[in-house]
Amino acid sequence: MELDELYREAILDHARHPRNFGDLEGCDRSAAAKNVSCGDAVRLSLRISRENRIEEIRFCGSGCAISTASASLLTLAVRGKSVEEALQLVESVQRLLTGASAPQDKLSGDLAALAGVRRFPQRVSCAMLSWHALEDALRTGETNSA
Amino acid sequence: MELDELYREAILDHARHPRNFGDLEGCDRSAAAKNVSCGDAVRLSLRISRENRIEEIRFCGSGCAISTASASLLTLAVRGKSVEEALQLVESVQRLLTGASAPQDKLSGDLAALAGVRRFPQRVSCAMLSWHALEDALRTGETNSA
Amino acid sequence: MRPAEELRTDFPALSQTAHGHPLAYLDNAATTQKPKAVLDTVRSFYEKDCANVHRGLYDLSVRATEAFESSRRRVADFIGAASPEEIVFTRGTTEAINLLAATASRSLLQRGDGVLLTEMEHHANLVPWQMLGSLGIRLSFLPVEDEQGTIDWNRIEEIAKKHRVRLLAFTHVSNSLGKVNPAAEICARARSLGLLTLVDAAQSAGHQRLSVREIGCDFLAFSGHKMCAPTGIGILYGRQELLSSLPPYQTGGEMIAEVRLDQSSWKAPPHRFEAGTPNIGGAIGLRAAIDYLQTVGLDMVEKHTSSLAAYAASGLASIPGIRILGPRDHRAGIVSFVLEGVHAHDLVAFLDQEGLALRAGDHCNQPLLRKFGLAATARASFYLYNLREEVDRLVEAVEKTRRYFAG
Amino acid sequence: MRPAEELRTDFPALSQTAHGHPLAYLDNAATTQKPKAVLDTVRSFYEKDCANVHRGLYDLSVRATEAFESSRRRVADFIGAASPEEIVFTRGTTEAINLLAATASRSLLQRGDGVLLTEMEHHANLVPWQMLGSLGIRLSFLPVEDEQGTIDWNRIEEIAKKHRVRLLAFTHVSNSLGKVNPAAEICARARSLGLLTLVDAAQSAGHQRLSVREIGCDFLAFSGHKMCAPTGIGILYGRQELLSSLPPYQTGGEMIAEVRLDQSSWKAPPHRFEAGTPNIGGAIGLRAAIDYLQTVGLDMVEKHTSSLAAYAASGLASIPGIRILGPRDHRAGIVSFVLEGVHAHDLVAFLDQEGLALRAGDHCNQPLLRKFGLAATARASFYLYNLREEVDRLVEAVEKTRRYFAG
Ligand SMILES: Cc1ncc(COP(=O)(O)O)c(C=O)c1O
Ligand SMILES: Cc1ncc(COP(=O)(O)O)c(C=O)c1O
Repeated sequence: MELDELYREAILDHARHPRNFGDLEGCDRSAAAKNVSCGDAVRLSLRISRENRIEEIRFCGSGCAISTASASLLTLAVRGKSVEEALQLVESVQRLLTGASAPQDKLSGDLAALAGVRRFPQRVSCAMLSWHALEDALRTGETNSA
Repeated sequence: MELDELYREAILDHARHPRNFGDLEGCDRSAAAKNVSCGDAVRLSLRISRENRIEEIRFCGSGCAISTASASLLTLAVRGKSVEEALQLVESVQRLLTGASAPQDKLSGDLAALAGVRRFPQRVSCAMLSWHALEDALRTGETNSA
Repeated sequence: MRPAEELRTDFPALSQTAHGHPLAYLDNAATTQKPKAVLDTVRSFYEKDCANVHRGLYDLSVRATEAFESSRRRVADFIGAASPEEIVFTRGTTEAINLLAATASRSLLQRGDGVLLTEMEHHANLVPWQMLGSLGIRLSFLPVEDEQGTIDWNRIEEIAKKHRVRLLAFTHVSNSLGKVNPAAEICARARSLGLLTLVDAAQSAGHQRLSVREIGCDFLAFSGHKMCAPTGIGILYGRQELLSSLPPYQTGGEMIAEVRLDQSSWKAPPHRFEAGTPNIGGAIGLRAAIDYLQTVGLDMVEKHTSSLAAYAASGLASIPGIRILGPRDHRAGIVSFVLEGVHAHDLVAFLDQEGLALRAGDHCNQPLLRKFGLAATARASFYLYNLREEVDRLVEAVEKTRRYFAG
Repeated sequence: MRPAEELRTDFPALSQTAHGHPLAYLDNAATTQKPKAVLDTVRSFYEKDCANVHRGLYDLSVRATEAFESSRRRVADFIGAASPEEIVFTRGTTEAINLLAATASRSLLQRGDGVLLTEMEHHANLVPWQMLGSLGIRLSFLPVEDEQGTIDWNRIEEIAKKHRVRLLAFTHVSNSLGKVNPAAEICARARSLGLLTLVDAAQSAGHQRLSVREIGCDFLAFSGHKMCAPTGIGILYGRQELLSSLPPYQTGGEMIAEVRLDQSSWKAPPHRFEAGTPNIGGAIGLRAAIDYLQTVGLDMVEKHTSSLAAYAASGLASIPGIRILGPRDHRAGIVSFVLEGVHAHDLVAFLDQEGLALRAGDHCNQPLLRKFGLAATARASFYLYNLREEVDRLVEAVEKTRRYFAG
């Protein structure tokens, strides 16, 4: 796979037109993550329902196309999911990108576009940035205004 | 030159039977030198006449055969010399042992035995130890009870 | 100088391909490639003369010690030091500056004294000084006035007086801007004010002629790996009387005169600062690197790299949306740039696909980039083996990437 | 194990002659020779994958980073660490202990706390702790009771209570006596008293199997160059929660999270402790050395070297006027001795003439030798490639020298 194929799919679109970009006023939880080696930063803010479902989620920050697109895709993928489902998804993404799961394992929908990142190990930390923040926000289980 | 030739000459004799070994009671000057890389130590004590001649000199300390023999030879060589002559001799010995002077330059008498040390660079500091102490004692020009 | 086309053949790593293209290695400010002569010398040391130094009385160890100490003499000669005793071997520039900061803070610098830096310092010449804050030693900064890297050195006097500055530490060549600071002029000014000086020569050593005598600095540091030597070796130069006034840094074997259970005494410099077994192979590699560079000719290296950088800057300038940092003229072999709408990481990832190895990031210059409103730039940095055609490929690939992202 | 005769051929330096005799390299406690496999691996890194680590996004740099970090994983595996994050690369044992002493004195150790050492420590595990005296941290010592190196480890409790000891730092194998200290037993005892432990494994790593899990220590240090790796690389192991509690040591690039002009924040271990460009080639060489040693088999290395040492001790014992230091049995591959009437320097100088490379001196153990009334000993130290016939040559040459000096 060449790099431009990776970008050509959903990535470039989401990088140029990130979905759910901004801060969520009156969020229940938030978490920030920073890639110290490149300076990319992302912050997620979430609203969680009484039934423990992600009702609303937004991200902001600055980063490369991969990290921006990944965060944008994340917001679409986890909205409506239960906290538990979302945490499972974090793990699937992590396993897929780091090559811990078999290559034929697929992510569904637009998220599938992230799979190509596994071919570019130096970019995995870009793609994982927002997912780490999500895990953080969901696990700490309390309002985190970092 | 093999090492045993070096030792065979005056060195072994002086190492076994060091001349002027001991402390000089009521000395005018003294100086100590230590080879930090091997722990060898020597102390010289001297009596200097009004005419600035070395009347009496003794050494003590512990060290290898080369450093002991060199100190013993030193005491014989400088007794009766003026301070200036002795300092010149220190320089000649230094130049000879470090290869700064031509190999055909010779030291006179028993001292000639030291010349072989130049073939064993790792032992030059052993041979020079007492000469450094002598220079120190003569240059500082005052009683040094180090 | 032998032409770069020919010099390249001395560097085994340069003959490889990357993503189907000939590798164009343009990250020399991070580390340079190593010529065969250096690799051969190090290997031959390990194959023939390998022993610990300063210890043994047997032949092998005498040869190892002689090789190691002759490297020190070679470095002294290379930078015009007054004697080999002025050269302390370290892991690199970072350790050299840490050594100086830690020991000076216990001798040359007093509580209440100031250290003056510039805003363009590499983290290696900033953070070690920050650490002295707990000892009451304060930092002040010469501002960088624009993206060209202009500093008003006239302000030294005013700042020095206001902040009781005792030491001025500055980079000779900025690793992100390619700006060359007038070291001799700066040191003369500092000396007239009674300040001590440290020159961070990480980006200038092995890239131009360098003489501590001409510069007139008190201390200077550089890394071997940025000038053809292996990793893990570098030096701190210090004027002899100053080095002698510094207490030890790391302690252990080789640096002590006498050890008792309750206290110890130290050897004279440079060994006072070299505790434990040093990087002997590294020092020998550094000597071989100096030999290599002097055969090539340092004036020619300087001319070649700065002319490549100027060529690159002018080529890149023609690309829409490009923003180039650093001086318009008299630029060292370094060109940092950003492309509007394309994050530096995406940009260099695309350049990598064309076989062009560039670095993207903050180049350990966070405060400076933050001042310019940037988190990262792409940086091309050149060395004696780079070619004009590599620059052409770079400019073309940046333009291609721009078009790709512009959609 | 392949027989030593065959293993020797892996080491290019061993095929040379010295003063007309085949070189018998018997100074392995100072540094070991390097096998071809290690030299090849390092060279191939520089020829193919040379780039700076943790920085670049291009292929070469990804490979360099992966090679460097895989070395860390290999070391973690080699000593049974729980994770690679517990391994900090240093120049060697000396730097590792300096790093720990300097950072622990700002975190784990408080004014008034004590550090307990033994009287047989190498200067590297003594002087860095002495330096903490100015911070009000006091040293106490487990006495060495005799020339065999006996230590009464039962006394830990009494001394620890009396001197408010917080950390026990001891050598696994004494580099002058060849004494092997029962590390697991000592650490268990220390742990039960709530003490932290540091094991100086400079003489045991690469000479026997080594597991921090089995030993149960908190920290451990060793040098690569004493186990087939190049000079300039070593490690500090620390339990993750302890490493995380330590502040940085050297500062600069690579170890910071965020830098502002006035302050900075740090990365997590191990990178927090690795400021600047590390010795990348050295780390890769260390990995290759571990690979080599594991192929040979560490149990076999231990058996071979200690049986050579026992053979040497019994052979030397037959020489009139000889005095052999160290334990009568369970001796590591090290034999220190003195010969009545012949200074150790003269002795090894004569041995050198027979092609036997031994070290004479205080072996960075001044306080211990002083206790025995000695300034220097001659020391033969063995490694996997030494031969019984080299021991025979040694015994013969010592006897010959004795006769020469006896006149
Ligand atoms: C200007 C400058 N100073 C210091 C350093 C640090 O050098 P090293 O990482 O070799 O210690 C560098 C290299 O990155 C540099 O460019
Ligand atoms: C027991 C012991 N500790 C520490 C050291 C110091 O090792 P290095 O010089 O590699 O830092 C040595 C080696 O001389 C040693 O034998």
